[in-house]
Amino acid sequence: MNHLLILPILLPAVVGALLVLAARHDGVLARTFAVASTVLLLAIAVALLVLASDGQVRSYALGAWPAPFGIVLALDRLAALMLVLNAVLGLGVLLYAIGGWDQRGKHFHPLFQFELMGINGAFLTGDFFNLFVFFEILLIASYGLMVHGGGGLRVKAGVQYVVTNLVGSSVFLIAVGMIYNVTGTLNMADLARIVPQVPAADQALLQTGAVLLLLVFAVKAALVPLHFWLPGTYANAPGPVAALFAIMTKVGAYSILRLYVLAFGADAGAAAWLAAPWLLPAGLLTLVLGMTGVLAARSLGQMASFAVIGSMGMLLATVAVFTPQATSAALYYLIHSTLAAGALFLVADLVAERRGAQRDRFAAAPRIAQGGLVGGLFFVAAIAMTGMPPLSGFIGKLLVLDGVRASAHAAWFWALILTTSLIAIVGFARAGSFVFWKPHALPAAPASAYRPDGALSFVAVGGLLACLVLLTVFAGPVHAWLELVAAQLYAPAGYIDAVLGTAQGVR
Amino acid sequence: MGAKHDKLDPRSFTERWLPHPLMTAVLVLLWMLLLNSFSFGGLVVGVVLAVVITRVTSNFWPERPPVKSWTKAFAYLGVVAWDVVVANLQVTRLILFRPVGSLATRWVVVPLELRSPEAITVLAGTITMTPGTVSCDLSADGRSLLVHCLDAPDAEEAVRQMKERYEDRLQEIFP
Amino acid sequence: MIEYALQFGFATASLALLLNLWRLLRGPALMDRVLAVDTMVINIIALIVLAGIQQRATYFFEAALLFAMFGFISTVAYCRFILRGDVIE
Amino acid sequence: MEFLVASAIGVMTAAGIYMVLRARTFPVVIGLSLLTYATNLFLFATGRLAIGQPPVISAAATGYIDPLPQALVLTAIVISFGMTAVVVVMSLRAYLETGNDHVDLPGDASPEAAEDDWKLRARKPAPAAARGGRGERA
Amino acid sequence: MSLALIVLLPFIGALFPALMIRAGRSACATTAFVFPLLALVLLLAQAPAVFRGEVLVAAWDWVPALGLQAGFFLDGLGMFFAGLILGIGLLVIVYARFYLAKSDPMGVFYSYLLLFQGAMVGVVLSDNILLLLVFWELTSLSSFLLIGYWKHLPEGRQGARMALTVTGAGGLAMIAGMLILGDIAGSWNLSDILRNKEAIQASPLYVPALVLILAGCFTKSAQFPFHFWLPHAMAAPTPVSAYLHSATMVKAGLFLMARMWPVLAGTTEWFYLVATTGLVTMLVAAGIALFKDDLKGLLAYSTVSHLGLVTMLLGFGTPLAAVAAVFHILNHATFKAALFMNAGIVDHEAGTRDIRRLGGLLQLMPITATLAMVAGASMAGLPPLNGFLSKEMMLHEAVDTRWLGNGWIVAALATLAACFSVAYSFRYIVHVFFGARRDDYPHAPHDPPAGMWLPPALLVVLVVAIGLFPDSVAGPLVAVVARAVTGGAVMDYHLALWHGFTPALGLSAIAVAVGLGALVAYRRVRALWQAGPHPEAKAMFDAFIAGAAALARAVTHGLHNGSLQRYLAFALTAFTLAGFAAFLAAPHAAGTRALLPAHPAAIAAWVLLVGGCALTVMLFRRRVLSVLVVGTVGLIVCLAFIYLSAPDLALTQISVEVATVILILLALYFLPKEGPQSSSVRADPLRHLRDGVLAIVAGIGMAGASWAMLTRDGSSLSSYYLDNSVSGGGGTNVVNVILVDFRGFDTFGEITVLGIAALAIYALLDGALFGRTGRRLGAWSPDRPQSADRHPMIMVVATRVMLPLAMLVGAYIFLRGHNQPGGGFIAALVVSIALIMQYMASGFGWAAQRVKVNYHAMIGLGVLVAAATGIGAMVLDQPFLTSTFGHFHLPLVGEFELASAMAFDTGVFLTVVGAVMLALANLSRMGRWTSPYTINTGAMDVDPRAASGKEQG
Amino acid sequence: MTFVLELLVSLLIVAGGSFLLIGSIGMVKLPDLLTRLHAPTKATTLGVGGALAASMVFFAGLEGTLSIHEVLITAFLFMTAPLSAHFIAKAHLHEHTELRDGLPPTGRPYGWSTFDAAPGPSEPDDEDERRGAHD
Ligand code: NA
Ligand code: NA
Repeated sequence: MNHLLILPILLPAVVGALLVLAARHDGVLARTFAVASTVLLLAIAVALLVLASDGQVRSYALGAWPAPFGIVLALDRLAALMLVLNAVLGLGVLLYAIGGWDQRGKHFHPLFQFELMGINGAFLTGDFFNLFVFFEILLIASYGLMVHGGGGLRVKAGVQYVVTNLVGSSVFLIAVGMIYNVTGTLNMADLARIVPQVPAADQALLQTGAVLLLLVFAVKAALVPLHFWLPGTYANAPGPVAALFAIMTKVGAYSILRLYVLAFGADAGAAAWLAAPWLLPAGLLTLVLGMTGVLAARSLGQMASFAVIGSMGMLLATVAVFTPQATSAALYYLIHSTLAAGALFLVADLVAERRGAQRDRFAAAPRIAQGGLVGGLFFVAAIAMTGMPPLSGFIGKLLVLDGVRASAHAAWFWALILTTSLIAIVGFARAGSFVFWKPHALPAAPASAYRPDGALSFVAVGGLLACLVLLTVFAGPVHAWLELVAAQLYAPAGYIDAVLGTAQGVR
Repeated sequence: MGAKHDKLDPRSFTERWLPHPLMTAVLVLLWMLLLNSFSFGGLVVGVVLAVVITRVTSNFWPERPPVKSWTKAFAYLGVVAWDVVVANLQVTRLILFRPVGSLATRWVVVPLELRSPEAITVLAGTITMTPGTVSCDLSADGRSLLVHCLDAPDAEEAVRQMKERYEDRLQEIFP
Repeated sequence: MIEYALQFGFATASLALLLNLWRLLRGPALMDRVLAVDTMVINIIALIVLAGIQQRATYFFEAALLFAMFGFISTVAYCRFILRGDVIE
Repeated sequence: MEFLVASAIGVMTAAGIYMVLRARTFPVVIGLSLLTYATNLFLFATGRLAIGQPPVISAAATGYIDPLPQALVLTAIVISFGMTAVVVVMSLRAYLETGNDHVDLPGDASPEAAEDDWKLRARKPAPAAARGGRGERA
Repeated sequence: MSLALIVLLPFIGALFPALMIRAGRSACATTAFVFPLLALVLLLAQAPAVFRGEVLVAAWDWVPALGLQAGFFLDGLGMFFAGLILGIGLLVIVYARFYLAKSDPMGVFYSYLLLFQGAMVGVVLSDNILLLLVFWELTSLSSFLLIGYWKHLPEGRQGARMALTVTGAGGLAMIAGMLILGDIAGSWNLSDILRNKEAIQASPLYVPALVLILAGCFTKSAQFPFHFWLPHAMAAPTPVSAYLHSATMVKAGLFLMARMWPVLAGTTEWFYLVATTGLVTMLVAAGIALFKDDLKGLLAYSTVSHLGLVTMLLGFGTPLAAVAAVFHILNHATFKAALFMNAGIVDHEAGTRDIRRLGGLLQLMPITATLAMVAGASMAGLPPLNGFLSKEMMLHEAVDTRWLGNGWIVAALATLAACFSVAYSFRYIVHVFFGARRDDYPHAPHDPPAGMWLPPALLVVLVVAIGLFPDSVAGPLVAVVARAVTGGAVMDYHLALWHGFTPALGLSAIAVAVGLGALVAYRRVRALWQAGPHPEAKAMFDAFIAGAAALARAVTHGLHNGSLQRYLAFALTAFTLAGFAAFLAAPHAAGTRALLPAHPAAIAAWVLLVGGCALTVMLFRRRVLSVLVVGTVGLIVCLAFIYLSAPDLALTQISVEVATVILILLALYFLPKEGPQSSSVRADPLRHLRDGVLAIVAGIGMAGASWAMLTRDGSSLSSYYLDNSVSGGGGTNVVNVILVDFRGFDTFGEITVLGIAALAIYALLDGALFGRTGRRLGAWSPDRPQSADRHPMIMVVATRVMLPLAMLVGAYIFLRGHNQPGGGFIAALVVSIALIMQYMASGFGWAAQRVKVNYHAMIGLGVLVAAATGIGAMVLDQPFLTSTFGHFHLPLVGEFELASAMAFDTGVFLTVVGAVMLALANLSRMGRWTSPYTINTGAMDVDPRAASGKEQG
Repeated sequence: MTFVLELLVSLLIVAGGSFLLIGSIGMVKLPDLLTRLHAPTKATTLGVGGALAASMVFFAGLEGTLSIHEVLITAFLFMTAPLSAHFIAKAHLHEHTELRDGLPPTGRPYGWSTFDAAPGPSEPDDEDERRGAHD
């Protein structure tokens, strides 16, 4: 038992509560608390990453109740990785938000902390009902963040987002119910132990539950045709919030990877690799539809949203190959696409804040303040998002292309990934040229009067992009480590033993 | 909640801690009813709860309800209980056996002598619970009660009955 | 004997509930429907109490108590809504 | 009994889904409530049914129903309460902002979604209108 | 190391100019100059070794799993190209310093240029083909920036996008090709791949790999039919054109074909694909070039034509043709760069590049004219210049080549292309510099400063020198390069001006004659040309892109039309179909569990529930009614919970139910009370039918799944909870013990959800009080008549009595929750609703003045209390939320139990009360915002005591 | 003794059940809301009262577990039922303006409170005060 495991959940929860209790009216205090907490969270996540790197799965039995009876947190390499990713993105976004967004409505900082809490919980928990609870935490915090600052379109898009997810939550419960009814457990490791023994008579119920659960995760992961909520939500959310949301789709992907390798993987008997036939075609379709949307988008935010959908398609299709090699490639791409999408949304916000009433729409507007710098950041973010070299997107793309080579559907992957890359390139080039170059053709229009608040927003965007550079430069070691992540994931015995074994006899 | 921790609070100790002694007592009794068994510990908890709850909620009930006579209050309860049983039987007869058209439904107005809101409320409640009458509205100054009668061939008689049977008694309870 | 009485009680309460449903369906006024639901709550409370007797279990009573309390409050809320539009003003 | 519960779940689901697919936020909220009922009952049903066997330990008990689904349903009820509250208030805010309660974003979908019904609403009248009703009749 | 440094130096250099521009334009240019110079010096330092035939290699692992190495190798070919890139780059840097206007941001220009240069050097020095791909795509990106440098020009922006699109597409195809190639060869390093000719050419994947790689090469090198982007890239500043289109970018494709020549060439597929493409390109582009009036356009098509020439030579697949190709690359780079700069000078000084507006510049710009004449003659292939030499070699190879068994067609077409080449070259010279002086030049032309003409002059010197002394000036270089290209094939060739009377010489002569003839008869030839069809590639490309974008828009916005109804229909259909599909695809057997009898009252309740559902569906437009009717469904669900042994659930559900009703009614105050007519079934029966079908199918699915679950037996964890609840959790209400202990973590999350919900609601409502919504609210009036009685007396009195009672009940439910149905959550709702009743009775303002608790703080406190009980355990080195309990004895009070779970439940209680009150109170606060009334001072409006004074008066 | 108790319990149950049914029959049978109001508010109260009394007797007398919660429920119902009826009537009068004209006069200087504002300072006031304290 290592108390470090609970801290990624507990710290933001306590800080969030403290912010509500004590820092409601003091903006400076709230910011200080929030940043300190997020920095500390990053430190904790890194510590956990170091801890997990030894390849041992650690579990934390809440309330000292042994699994599968109590709720267990489990830390393996994958979970640790996601925690770090969340903290990095969170810190970047928070720094950006402190530039002024956080003051445009009430309770931004507590909601933000609770959002981090929910996401961390989803990564750590080893219990799939508890996963539901953390999904709800991250969702409800995201509802609040989504409509932060108000505005008709935003709130209406918020309603759509909430309603869709409420339907999703209902299905989550239904799926959990079916699985519990057949297996009698809520613990993922225990489920992995029981699923192979489920008799044929119960398979239909079990598999229906599992497929419905897959679809619920697919809603979060924006898989076609369950992705419809995303464009409206992300494009209308406040910039930093949309940037933070970049990790939320990954929660869906993470959950799929976690549950469908652990419990419905190689050893699952009749239910083995249950997710693959659903996930793969849907993933590829998502890729195509997403990147098509990039070309069709009417604003930078919308474009970034569709790029996120496309990247989720690529990610999930790669996951659906369900081999360690493909998964390690997918994970690299996951890290990359999260940070890239985050940066892109922040850049879109930098643009929107500077373009007056046009916001980030593709409509004629005068030159923006600090256009060169913003344009440069956009260029880098766009390179990352489209998977052009030299940034990590390209390496991620190569890894995926290489990683799916053994799949029977490799030709589809290659054709679609490469074609959609082109579409994305065309889309981003058009957008960038329109927003950053075309205004120079306008007759001597004065630059927008907008005076940005400070350097912090640039530091935030630059920081995220710098992470991408690091991810590129250290792609070798990172990927080598990700291969260990995948290897651990595909050898679930360690996870199962750690969860079901260690907590025994505490009481 | 709600309690002012004002050091200059002019209220006396009992006023502060037992703003509604009757309510406190009722709460203690109720607590013991809820527990369904007697224990000294339970009583202690009940007393503590009763005191705290009355104090905390007294902000919402600034006045003290002026109950003068406890025996008359219990007698009143008895009368009402009896009337309720009778009322039910009467209404049953009306519902089951009387053709709808033959009912002498009507509005009557009961002018009130009562002034205490608590007393008027009890009266209105009583009227509703008893034979074929429902108190439907109060005049804007609270001095007369609008009552709907299911079957009242004689309006004056109905009003008289209500005033005599209930209001007079209530006036003795709430001065 | 009590069992027969209980069966009778269940039957009448159930029938009463169905009649309430009829009133709920027919209306015609909104308040007729509110009244129907209000009465439904009463009948349900009775059902709960009878079930408590039948199952010889006391835990039903808290439920009955809360039904009574909350049924009343929601009726009042509807009425306030009709009277003032704003339930709390 | 099982048939009643199962069919009730089905009916509530169907009604809920039908309502959720309506064009205005209000029926959608109502539909979500129905869906929540269905879901909660479904989740409860995963532990199978029992009559007179509450999960309260006592010497007199003949048996106990599976308590775990109940705990799950409790959590689900509370969470969906919070969610319902948020969606209600968000719908309200959207209505105040855009002037209509259509669920669609104004744009390609529905011309109605772009209308501002709020403009048709009455302005604030003199509050004295509430007074001067019926008083004493001669 | 130095290899990597050669590649890195331009990149490092790229960082500086954008900063150094602050130190002035010359400083900026100098900085930009230094880095390539250093790189060139480093490169030349390696030259002796390369000339000795050594191959220098340097590699660092980058992504080992992928086989991606930062691997570089330097052989003749690499050195040759790197030298061209760096050398001509230096000239362009100097040239640009004088070319760019003051208003042009020079620092950015040099940064882009060096970025591009680095990418190009990277391409030619990469050993690892994945690394090569990285640099390859980087050239596309950096050239995008360069071509679009003049942001204000629409042609620049479009040209940049077109170049990026076409070359990017090719690059993507090449990625696939390279991955296949590497897979066949088993290595990603060129040094390994180049040794695997047999394996590669024997592989079934050879053709796909070849086609894909060639797609990359052809697009980059502007081969027909991908040639169209190049002329449009001419919108770039001339230094860019000179650099990209003479020496670098477009040569990247040629470089790669040359690089891969040893393993890919020599097959029939290679010959027909590459040679044919090259031939067609050479011919078509030369023809077009003749009729371009824009100097840069002419040069652009000429470039395309020459690229075709080299491609064709490489396609021939013979070692000698390869030598010719290499030689022509060198020669073309020299004369074409010189000509681009020359054209830039003309443009810069005369103010136009339109041939029709030029002429007679010989006297005005003698230096420029001289340079143009020498370089142009080389382009025309006139002796004794270097262009002549390599063209001769080309014609020589063409004569020897059979195409589909035909021995003369290649030679004939090549000669025809040469004719055009002569004609356009002379047109450049004659129509610009000869003829009568004009007086309508936009500027007064004169020779430029030396900085501008010296770079092309240097190149012209090379043109002549190579022409005269090919073997001594270029011989060793060509040899070493050719050895690299051909993989060390033994060749017998001799670079010389004079080879005797050969067929090639004859063809050359014909070309010169015909070409000059065509120029003489230019008007008639042009008229002929203009009579023919002119498929405009740009229009086709634009139409294609526009079509693609329109299709994308149609698909995207057609699907994502902002309609939640559609989105949900998709999602629900997906759930339903997937559910059925998954169920039907797997084995299933009916359950055998004994069924419970259906109680008659249960049947009645069932009828009520179904009736409620039906009524909800039928009356959905009447909103108050909807709430009421749904409430009845909820009531029946509660009843079911009670009957089916779930008292805690019933208590919770009923409490939540009433809180929800109040909440919805509060919101409904502002919302329309009736749904619009357009929502009715009659208005859109098909949609309702669709929804109805979907709903019924889903309902059947849920009912079926429920039935399947309810009718089967199974084991679960439950016995553990039942066994350990008392001993381990200290409570007899197992559900509560699960909630606060076994699965307390869920509950911790759950109250957090509720707290967050309240915060979100608060933020939403608070925000609505300001701005547009605030103004609307301020002007709002109720849409229904209001009763006069705001705070009815009877209600006030009743709530006064009921509040303490309800709170006591709440306390009771709270305290006994661990052992009997109840607990913190239900207690909290009871207390909240009792409080809300107080608000309802006497109004928000009145009640709020009497409640001194801050609900925000209460939420925070509640979460903290719950967390603290868990953290307390951590202090004792137990996991978070580990509970403890004990029985204690106090005098008088007696035996009682204390459990840490109670403290946890207190946290639950506080959070829930805070959350519910915050949400409801703030909703009603909105109502106050619209209300014209002041806060009432008395609890009730009708007060019989208060009115007495008035009565007397 | 047991028989007597059983009989008592059974009678109470039967009586309660009957009143439940009668109340609901009245609600269906009577012609308009104001008359319907009479049926359930009375009969059902006694109906539940009967059941509660039966329960009390049953548990106290037959099961030997003294249970007085029923008193609480009964008291609660007796407190709330008139209030519900009162409010339903008020709301109905408010909704149906045609009924207003059939009402008798109050006999006071003021009308019925549903329609007529109470004497006192319930006047619109300036913005700041009316929006009040919140948070
Ligand atoms: Na009631
Ligand atoms: Na709900």
